[in-house]
Amino acid sequence: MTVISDSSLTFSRSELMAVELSKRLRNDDVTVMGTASAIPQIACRLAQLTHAPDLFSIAGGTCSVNPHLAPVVPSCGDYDLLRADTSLSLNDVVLLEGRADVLTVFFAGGLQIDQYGNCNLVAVGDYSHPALRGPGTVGLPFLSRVGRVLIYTQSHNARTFVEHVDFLSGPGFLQGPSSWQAASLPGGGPQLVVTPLCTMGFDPETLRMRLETVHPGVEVDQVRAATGFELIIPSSIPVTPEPTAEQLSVLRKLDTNGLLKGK
Amino acid sequence: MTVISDSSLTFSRSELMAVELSKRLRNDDVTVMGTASAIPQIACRLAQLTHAPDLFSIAGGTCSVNPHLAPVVPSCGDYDLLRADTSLSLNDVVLLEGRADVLTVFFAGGLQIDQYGNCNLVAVGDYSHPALRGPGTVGLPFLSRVGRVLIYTQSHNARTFVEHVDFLSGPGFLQGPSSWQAASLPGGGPQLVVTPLCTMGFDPETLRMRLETVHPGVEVDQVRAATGFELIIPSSIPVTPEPTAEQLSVLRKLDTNGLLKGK
Amino acid sequence: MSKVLSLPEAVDRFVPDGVGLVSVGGMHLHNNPMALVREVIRQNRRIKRLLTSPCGALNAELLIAAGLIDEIATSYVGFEHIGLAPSFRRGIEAGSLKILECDEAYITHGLYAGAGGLPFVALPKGIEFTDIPKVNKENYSFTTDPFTGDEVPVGAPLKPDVALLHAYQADAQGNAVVAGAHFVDRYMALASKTVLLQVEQIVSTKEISKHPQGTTIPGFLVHAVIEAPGGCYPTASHGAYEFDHQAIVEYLGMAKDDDGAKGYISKFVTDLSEQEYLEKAAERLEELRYGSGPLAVALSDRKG
Amino acid sequence: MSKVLSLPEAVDRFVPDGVGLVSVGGMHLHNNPMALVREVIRQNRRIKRLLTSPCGALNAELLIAAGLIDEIATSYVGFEHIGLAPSFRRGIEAGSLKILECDEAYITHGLYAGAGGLPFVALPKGIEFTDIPKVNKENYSFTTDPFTGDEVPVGAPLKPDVALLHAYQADAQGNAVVAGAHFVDRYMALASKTVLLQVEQIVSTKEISKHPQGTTIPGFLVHAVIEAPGGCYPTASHGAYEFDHQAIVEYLGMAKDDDGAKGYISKFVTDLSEQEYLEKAAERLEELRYGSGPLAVALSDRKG
Repeated sequence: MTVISDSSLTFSRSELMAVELSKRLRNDDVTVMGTASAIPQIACRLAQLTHAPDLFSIAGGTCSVNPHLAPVVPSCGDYDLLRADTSLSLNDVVLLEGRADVLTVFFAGGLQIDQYGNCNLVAVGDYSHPALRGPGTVGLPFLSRVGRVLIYTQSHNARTFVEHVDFLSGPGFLQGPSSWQAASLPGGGPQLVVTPLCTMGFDPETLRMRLETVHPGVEVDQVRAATGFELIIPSSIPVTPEPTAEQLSVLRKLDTNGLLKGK
Repeated sequence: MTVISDSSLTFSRSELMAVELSKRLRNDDVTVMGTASAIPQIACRLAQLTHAPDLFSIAGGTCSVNPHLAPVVPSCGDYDLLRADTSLSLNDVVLLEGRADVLTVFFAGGLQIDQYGNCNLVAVGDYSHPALRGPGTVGLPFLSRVGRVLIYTQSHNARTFVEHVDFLSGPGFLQGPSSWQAASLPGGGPQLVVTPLCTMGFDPETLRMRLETVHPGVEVDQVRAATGFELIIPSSIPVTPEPTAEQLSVLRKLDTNGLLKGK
Repeated sequence: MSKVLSLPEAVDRFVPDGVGLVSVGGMHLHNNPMALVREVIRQNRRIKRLLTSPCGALNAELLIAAGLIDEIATSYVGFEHIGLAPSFRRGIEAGSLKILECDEAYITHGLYAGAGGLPFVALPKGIEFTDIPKVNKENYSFTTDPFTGDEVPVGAPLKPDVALLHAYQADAQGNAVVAGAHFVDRYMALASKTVLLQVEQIVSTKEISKHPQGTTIPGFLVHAVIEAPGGCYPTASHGAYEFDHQAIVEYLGMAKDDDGAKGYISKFVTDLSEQEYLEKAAERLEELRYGSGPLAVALSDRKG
Repeated sequence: MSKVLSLPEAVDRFVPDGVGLVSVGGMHLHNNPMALVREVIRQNRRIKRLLTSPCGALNAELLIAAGLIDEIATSYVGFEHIGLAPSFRRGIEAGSLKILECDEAYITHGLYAGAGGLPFVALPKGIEFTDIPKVNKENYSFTTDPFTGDEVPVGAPLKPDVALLHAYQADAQGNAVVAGAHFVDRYMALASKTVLLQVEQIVSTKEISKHPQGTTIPGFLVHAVIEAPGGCYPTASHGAYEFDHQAIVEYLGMAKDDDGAKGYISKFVTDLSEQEYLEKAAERLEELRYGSGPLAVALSDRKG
């Protein structure tokens, strides 16, 4: 249990991650999330209840839109998620995932994430004889089409953040600027990476990952050491703002199951 | 009002047509019908209530399966048709229409029908400057895929039954045996044509239309004169059996709106 | 953020004169978004191309009668058991209306492709034995099936600029309940850039979310919600009222030539506001309203 | 004609040993047709290829643990927030399980193509920038978009020989109600040659037709109806009961190696009849049953 408590507020790293994701959401966004999505689910509900009341959010398993659920549940396929504004079918959502003009935000992750934000949920090592077989890519190829990709992971270490993914299952900025431009994909690519240590963005020139903020109590060197590629580190790195009392209060009313608590 | 009444039974030509179609339906059939389908709708219900209780029948507009409706309604898109065993979506039915292994019977018709059972619902005359613009083909291209095509029309004259359709919008046996074999279509092609004058089948060798029965009170020469191509006429032509008292009784309980009455 | 607009505002804002591809919902005499159609006529907005569901009816016919359509993509326009569509028929016979000849499967799969960003859709075997792909090379073509090496027919994706649709209920955000058959309306909503939705009734989000499984059009697809009770008349509104057979017969009687059709348009559309039109129809609408029979009970959870 | 069969009869008749492509319904820990899966294991029927929904879980994992699967076509097998699927993972790492790597969009559109007799399906731009088409040339390929001249990615149609599915209710003819999320189960039913349907409850046709808009699987697609109350356990059955987190954790605890997984199979599947298994689970099932909260009320028309 890693609780950050260097202020009057006390919050978990997962709660901070949800708040950071939430802050990146806009009032006109339509977001989709997939498997095991407690953090983005809470981020979306938090945004709806604070600065983005008109945001639409799709739970990728049941495909319900704007589930009303509190407490938030860990499985994206839960029957209770059908208590919602609208029900789509999985087929509908897959259709919409073909369209960058409709869905604006997808929450992604990976067993491996590389410096260009490419994700791998398939296999670590040689594909034919993998050292670690992942669960599979589900909808990650859709990353290439959606408006903005927000990446989150609860593992910030050099096994997850690698120079090159062993298997590209969710396209980020591909092999960098020239390949990204040549592909002329409809999506805007990855915009943010949130981990238990920090938030990272992408340098507009090189499209490589760049440190943006370190979470309270985390050192820049700690992030550098936990990252398996050369992270761009600007000279001045602010500390990630702590969640406000209001954000924490709203979040905890949603998370009475304590999915994010103490993690 | 053309009522056939040369026996103790009195029935309309449309009622006889519905009964004749009904007799061609089997207990394991899955039938589909489209626009303005009172006759096939009643044929299917009649079959279900007599010799084919397990037959499934899809109303092509609402896409409900086995509508319970009595009285039968003239529009295939009617809200009341949703009172049924199952509801499919139009998209589901269009998908199934891609599959000859699932849907076994389609009821077809045309502004023009040629000797090979090809149908035309699009245009009579030159396509660019048609003498008569038809409503359009809707699902008729599906004729090439469905198990058995049953054609019905309330117009038996030389404008409807033509040597060649001016526009092929619903494939029958195409240009005859060699083109039909070369096409190797999944469907079984047209099997029956029912009109107010007679029933016709197709000669297995030439795939051309062949007179099967003439309705009570109709002369063979009358059929010949009303047909715009050389109809195959076997030496002996039976008279179409009159509907039984049971058939008429069931039919009229379904058709209390009198859609088939007196036509 | 409320998307509720008045009928004139919605059309004025989202249906520019000379708009590209407009899809109009409903099928046969059911769920035609006639309030929107009438308002497009009142505002005299020309439409380059009109796309119908597999079976268009009064929705397409009136726009053609008003002289607003350059070209129509359809697989059927007519009045089912009641008769042919006179203005559609005359327009094509006279050459004043162009047509992109389609079939039902292509319209349905083409909207699926448009909805999903699929570059095109491969079609089931059969259409190549008809004359349809020969006369519509813009929507139909052929390519190689790389799995078998066969040449197969394919259809272009359908991506309307604007969809004119009807639903039973919606909330102010555009989350909507389709009460009866969905026809291809939901796919039109998914495939179109801009969606105008007329509804019998606007209800609260709380009310609409009581039946999440019946609420199948999400608000984020919808740009304008127009409360138009009776707005499908004289066609049927599933869950609300039947179509008016005698009103269709009256139209067909008047529209026997172009002047007659224009006379109908003046008398029933342009000379009246939508409210005045519906006031005249009010008595018939009451007669056509669904009662409380078995279906009304079975589907009562769809009602307001 | 009744299609009702006992669980052993249905599997014996319709799942021959060495069957080609079997699709198994449900997604994540929801609506997995576990009674059918357990019976396939009891009868030791080898499956050449197993196709999951975009997210397989215990449905695929147990068949793999039992050593019955040669090759799996999937875009995910796992236990979501609870953990990875140990037998799936070990099988692929060891090379004993072959995989046709898929993504969610292909599985969904591929079933659509299979359902509709489409020769193949063109896929939205993007998949070609992943490594997936490189390692699965059987399901993914490229062809020319004749409308633009571009080379585009395409997927082969998915046409399972047999589908193993769960629904909430069915009548004896196989007309079935899916109570909650449909996932891709309906498309599996549409695309598969033979459909085996396990349900919580068999009801009369009269009962099922009270809710025609909720009855979305038509009987003509279904070959066997098996009454299996509790038959999704330990996964959830939408409308009936939640998944059993602790039972999944127990499986993951036992399945840390092949012997442990086999031990689980013996203890919970092959050493017991389905009835004996469910008798042991009865108490847990009662605890997991949905109460009468707002959703239960909202969806009450889906219940028996």
